[in-house]
Amino acid sequence: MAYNRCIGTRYCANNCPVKVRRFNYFNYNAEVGVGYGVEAFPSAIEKANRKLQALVLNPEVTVRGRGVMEKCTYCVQRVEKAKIHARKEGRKIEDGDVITACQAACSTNAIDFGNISDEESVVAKKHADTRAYGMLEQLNIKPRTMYLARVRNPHPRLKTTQQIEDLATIEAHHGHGGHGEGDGHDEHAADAHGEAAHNDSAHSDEHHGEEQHAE
Amino acid sequence: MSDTNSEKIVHGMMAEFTTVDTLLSACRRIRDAGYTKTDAYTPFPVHGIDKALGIKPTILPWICFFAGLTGTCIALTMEIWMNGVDYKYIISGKPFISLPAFIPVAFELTILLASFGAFFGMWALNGLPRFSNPMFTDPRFDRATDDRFFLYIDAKDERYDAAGVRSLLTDTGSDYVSEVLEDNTPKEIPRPIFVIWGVAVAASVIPLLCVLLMRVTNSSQPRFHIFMDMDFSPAKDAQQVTSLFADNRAMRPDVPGTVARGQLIGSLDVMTGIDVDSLQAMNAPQAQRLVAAFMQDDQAAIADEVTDVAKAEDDKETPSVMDTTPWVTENPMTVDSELMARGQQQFGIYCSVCHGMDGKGNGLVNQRAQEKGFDTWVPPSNMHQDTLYSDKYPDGKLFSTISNGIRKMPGYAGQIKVEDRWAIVAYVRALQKSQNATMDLIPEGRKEEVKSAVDAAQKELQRQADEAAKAAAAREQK
Amino acid sequence: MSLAIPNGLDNTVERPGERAPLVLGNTNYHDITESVCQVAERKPSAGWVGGFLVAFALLQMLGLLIVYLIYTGVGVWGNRAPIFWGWPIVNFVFWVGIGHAGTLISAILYLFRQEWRTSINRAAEAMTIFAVACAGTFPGIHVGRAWLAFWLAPYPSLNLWMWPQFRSPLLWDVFAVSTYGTVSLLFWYMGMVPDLATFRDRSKNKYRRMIYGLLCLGWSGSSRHWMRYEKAYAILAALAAPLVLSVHTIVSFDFAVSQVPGWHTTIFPPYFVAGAIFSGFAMVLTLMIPARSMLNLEKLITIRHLENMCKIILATGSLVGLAYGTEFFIAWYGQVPAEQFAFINRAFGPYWWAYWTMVSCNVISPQLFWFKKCRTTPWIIVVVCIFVNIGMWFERFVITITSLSRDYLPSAWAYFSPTWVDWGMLIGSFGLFFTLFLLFCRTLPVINMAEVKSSLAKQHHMAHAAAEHGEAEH
Amino acid sequence: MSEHAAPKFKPADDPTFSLPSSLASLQLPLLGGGLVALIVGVGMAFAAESESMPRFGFSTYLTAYMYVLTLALGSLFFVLIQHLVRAGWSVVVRRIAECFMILILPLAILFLPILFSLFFEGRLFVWTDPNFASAHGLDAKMWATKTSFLNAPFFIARSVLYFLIWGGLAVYYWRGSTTQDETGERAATDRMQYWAGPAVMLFALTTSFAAFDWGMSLAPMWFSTMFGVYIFAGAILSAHCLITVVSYVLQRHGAMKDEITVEHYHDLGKYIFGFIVFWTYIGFSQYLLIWYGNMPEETEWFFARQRGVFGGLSIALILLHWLVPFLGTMSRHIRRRPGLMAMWACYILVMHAIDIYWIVMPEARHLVHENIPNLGGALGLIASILSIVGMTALFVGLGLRVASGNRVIAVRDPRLRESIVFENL
Repeated sequence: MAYNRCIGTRYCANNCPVKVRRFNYFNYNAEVGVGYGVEAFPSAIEKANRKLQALVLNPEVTVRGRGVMEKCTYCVQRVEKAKIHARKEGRKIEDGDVITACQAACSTNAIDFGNISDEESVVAKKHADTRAYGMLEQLNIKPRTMYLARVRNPHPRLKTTQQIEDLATIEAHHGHGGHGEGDGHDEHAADAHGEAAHNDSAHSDEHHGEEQHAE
Repeated sequence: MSDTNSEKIVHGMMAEFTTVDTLLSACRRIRDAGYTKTDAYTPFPVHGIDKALGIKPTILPWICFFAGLTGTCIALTMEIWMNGVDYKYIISGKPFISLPAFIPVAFELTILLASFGAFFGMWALNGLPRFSNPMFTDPRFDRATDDRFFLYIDAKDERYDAAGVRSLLTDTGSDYVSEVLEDNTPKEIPRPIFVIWGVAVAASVIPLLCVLLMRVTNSSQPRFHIFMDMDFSPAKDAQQVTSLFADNRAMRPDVPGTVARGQLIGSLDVMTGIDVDSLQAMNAPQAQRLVAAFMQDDQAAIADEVTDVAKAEDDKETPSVMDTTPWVTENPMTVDSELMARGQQQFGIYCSVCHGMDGKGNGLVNQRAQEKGFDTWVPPSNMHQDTLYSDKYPDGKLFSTISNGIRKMPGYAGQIKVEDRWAIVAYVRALQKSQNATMDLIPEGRKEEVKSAVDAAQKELQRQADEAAKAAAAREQK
Repeated sequence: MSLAIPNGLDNTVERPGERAPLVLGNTNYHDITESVCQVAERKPSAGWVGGFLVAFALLQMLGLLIVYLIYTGVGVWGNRAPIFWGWPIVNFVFWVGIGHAGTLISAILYLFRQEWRTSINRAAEAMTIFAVACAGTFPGIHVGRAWLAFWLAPYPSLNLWMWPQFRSPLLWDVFAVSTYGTVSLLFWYMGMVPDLATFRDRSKNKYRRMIYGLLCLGWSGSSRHWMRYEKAYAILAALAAPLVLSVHTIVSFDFAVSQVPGWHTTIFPPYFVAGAIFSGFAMVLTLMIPARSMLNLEKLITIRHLENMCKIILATGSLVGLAYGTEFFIAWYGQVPAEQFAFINRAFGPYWWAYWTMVSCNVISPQLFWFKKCRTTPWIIVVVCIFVNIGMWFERFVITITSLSRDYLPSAWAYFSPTWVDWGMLIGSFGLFFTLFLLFCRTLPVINMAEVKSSLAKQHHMAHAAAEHGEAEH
Repeated sequence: MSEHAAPKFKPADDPTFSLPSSLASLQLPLLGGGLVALIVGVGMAFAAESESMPRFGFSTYLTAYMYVLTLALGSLFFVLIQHLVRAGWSVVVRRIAECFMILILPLAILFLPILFSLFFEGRLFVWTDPNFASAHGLDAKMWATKTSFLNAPFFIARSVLYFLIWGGLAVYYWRGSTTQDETGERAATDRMQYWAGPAVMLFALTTSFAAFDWGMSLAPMWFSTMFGVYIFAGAILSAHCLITVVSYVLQRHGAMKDEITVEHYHDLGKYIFGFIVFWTYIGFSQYLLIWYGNMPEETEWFFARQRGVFGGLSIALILLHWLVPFLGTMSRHIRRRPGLMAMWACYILVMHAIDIYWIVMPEARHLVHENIPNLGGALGLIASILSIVGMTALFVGLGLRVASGNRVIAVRDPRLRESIVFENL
């Protein structure tokens, strides 16, 4: 997502099957001297200039005005910071180096973030879990974010035949055999960008039927 | 008319016809007569006339073909270079050079350039635009675009001979034959046109110059921005105002129910000081309200609820000295020296200013208030009255008082962390004990030490008392 | 001239082996010139002035709304997540579709040697250009930062040094619509050059003469010029024919390359093209029928012309119906739940009213044209065509909005409601269209005189040949 | 206005209006030889079946069959559309199309082997295999819905319906046209024009569904709304080519020497050029949308055609079915040379056979993800060629048989005169 280049056709948002994108329909920051139109301007040229310089030197965040699409960046600034830190120490990035904002705010530790190309990382292990599934994976969209199916504990006598079958045949996590031409995501993965695993207990996932006793 | 004719250049001879068929037969005749520099002028394309006049086919299709080919090449080169070489951008898992996706633009550019080829090629081959044409001098020629057909033989033709041509044309059945003369309208272009042209050109350059100027100027001032876009950061700082939210605060308070990281300690009992399970059993709605208020993270509401809980008990049929609120009776923290130290520190910071370092209710604030004699001043409680001892005033109630305040005392939940409040409770208990301590409470190992310390203190007191007595005696002697 | 058909004869009946005349009345070349030129030369009628004022007022409204939109932000429309594309895109596709008829009549019917196109192609082409102008307005202002819309051009933005993304269908669209607009303009203008010369030669007024003289490039009617002109016209027609198909195809790609259920279906390109022709012809008829009686052009735009257009409307309407059916069938046959849901939702979901409006207007109403009576009665044609226009607008509404409002994740579903700005812009775009069209009627040749004369000549020639042949047989 | 010599209009019993005897005598060799070649070819195809191409035999037959069927259907559509638009230019060549259109009737009999394949579970259409769903891990409920459409009885019923409709249309237009040869009745033309509209609708519907049934359902989990149009595009293109070739051959043998002029070749050439573009347009759109959407259930079909020898064939189709004939027939000068046009038409007819082969044969592969379809070795290749050639010979022989009993031109069509004098702009 190149925010500076975005002119807001909203095509990406339309076609996003998981509808994660949101759009700045208006300028929500009109009154702080950075808005559109003259009323924002008069007193603040010098200040605005300083802010502009600050923006140039700010490697972390781009800020978006109206007419620009919004998207989760996986806290790219935190990822970058952690990478720089790891490089300084001459080591690879490790679990816990990057704590994304959502992860930090989540009181139930439902979110894990890390490097999926590192097989020892928590996310990689959770991705390999039988309960892991990607949202709308059948569309070949190769999602990086995985969810863990809800754990339920039906009485054996209340299980449906489907559940019994599924439990009998349950194996390692299945993805779609990659037979698309695209390999962009693989490159992303190699980039030590992280991967989130949501342990979303509220997400009821009926068709998976991989319920197991856990509690 | 004849005298003017002699002064002007004769371009050729034209004849007028009224039907297509007569025109065509006339064309064939003059073709067969060997004239080559001929042309016909018709209001619509007449089929077969190119053969009748011997007009050669045009090369226009080739121009179009090559123009179209150029379009394809430009488009593909542009796409491959831009997306495949110069600016590689991963999108929707497609390769950088995705030929299928490049086809539409290539197709459109092919058509566009081929169309330009056809359109402007036609202009070029026909020598258009050509605004001055000797044919136009004859007013009858105006009907060449309406319903008349004209045949023209150019004077440059090798066989041209005015009389012969005139008779040939009259022979073909034309009822009007006339010489085509040089246009006698003035050739100069009117001056105002040049002026307008010049002004227009000059004016059209101005915006370009402005843009250029803005691009090359070095200035510490920001460029003029019609649209601010993302040049300036709209991030808000703390303590700023915004009109976006009803409370005008730019910094948003926590979402209700938020518990800061590391602040979720144990259960609700720990957080309120009330044994919520017992309260649930006694007064379920009350308990639910308390929990709800707590989820809202609204200190005032919690305080109200807690006092309500306490009050509800007080208001019961017989006002009882005994508080029946199910307070937590035991400090949920592990009471050790560390906790004590923490409690002492926190007590020193927050409580001692009113209650005094020893808890007797005579802190600096109180002293000052007494000195000033404020009549609304309610003196802080003395921690050492027996109603505040743990048998009458359970730990939970004390915790609740610290958190939510009592009488003039404000709640300290906002300032002191939960753990620290419990630490204060523990410390206050220690303070209370310290006033009524007996030797039995001292651990064996330290009894001697304490005894000697007490003895030393008593000795010192004795010494001071003696000295004071001596001094008093001495004064009396004087 | 004696062979011309008396005025009022029904030229919708055609005996096999004889071609019915396309120009009625005891007409000669000069009559054609007169009847076409009088439209522009006489004083404007009260009806024209009134119509123009209304249209122009609506155009002003559109302009003001655009200013308001750009000043405030695209949130003034009803577009909300997940319906990121709302009415503006519906209007865009609607107008682009209408913009297909002119070039189609001019190019494809020309290539198929359908001579009846000659009386209607000019006005239809003009409509194409005006419709493309209306269409072009919407994507331009639709983007969040309209002032940066020029970034869509393959131009390296100076501060970012980036290129546009050629793998995006939206960029194809930019190229397709702009190429289409340009080529249609060339085609229209080129067809007009000889007629502009007629205007020039008839002008009494010096300035008129100068302006038309400049516009017609000094056209003289030379046979050499005509020969190259006709070649160029044929080539342009041959280029415009695939172009006109490609434009709506590419518009359909905007939808069909995505994974949105209800959008991603391979029938979209031909189906969009059929729909475009369908709506375009309906619009041409809607305007042409009142225009031909107001401008006294009944002899040139005859019932036969109308009937032929009705037949094309019937054919394309049925094709569109077939495509609706095929979509439903394949959605069921394909057994992809999301796809199935999308189609059931279209027909029976919250937008069922839009869907059934679309079906009844687009598929059912043109079926009236199976009856000759309906094909040859102007007011019935107008009524049906207005229904078709409404239906085609709803088709775009159905495709764009129902698919977006309910796609894969129910958590993201929403219902679209337009704002007053949406309404204003839709109405305002009609203002733009009619302003341009009314100006066109007053200033430019509304009928291709040269071609009509040419077809009259052919009509005479054929009648002549038939007469000779008849004599020979006797 | 014409510079041509005034055309001569010959009487209806002119000898050049019937099939030249040199061609009529080819009937038996073509029929016999074609039948033998077909039987041998299909026999070899069964022999060429292997682990990787288990459905080779019937698929080869289907390829050959679909090839001639599209020719007949294209001819039928040609006739219908000429009536629908009251075309004048095409009258001189319309009878040629009519002769091939009526072959729908014998083709109905040749369809029997395909129906026969339904009795062998999964030997042609894999959905006839009751174990298909479980073997490929498909959802049972979904498969049940699918087989409510794709099952033998319903399939047979639909096939019968298609042939009834096509046969009915073909017979109606054949009768109308040949009767007019005798009576010269103008009203016959009116009647045929009247029914052309509904006939085209019926044709569009049935062809679309026949394409779904006989082409698309070979890969039962794959679907593309455009598929019917794709088959139609190939059919109409090859029908124009067939008409061009046959016109040329007839003229070379003395029939219709003066009636079919260079103008008709020019016009046919324009249509051929146009339909090459149309075929490309449909094929490209179908590919692009599926390629871009990249959804597994759709890409599967192209994926099978992207690897191995079929990958090469796909590229070859783009270059040889589009680019080469596109450039080749672009020029007016080429289109106005009957010999050259006939050559290009032959070439495109070959390409169309490859196109059909490319559609059908990859589905004969063993349906596992890793399996790359192949040509069945030298034996398979020879078998395929023999079958297609044999079937085509049979088809042409039948056409000659039809033509020999009738005139090769609609002599009393009221628009014949217009057609003969017709000139391109």
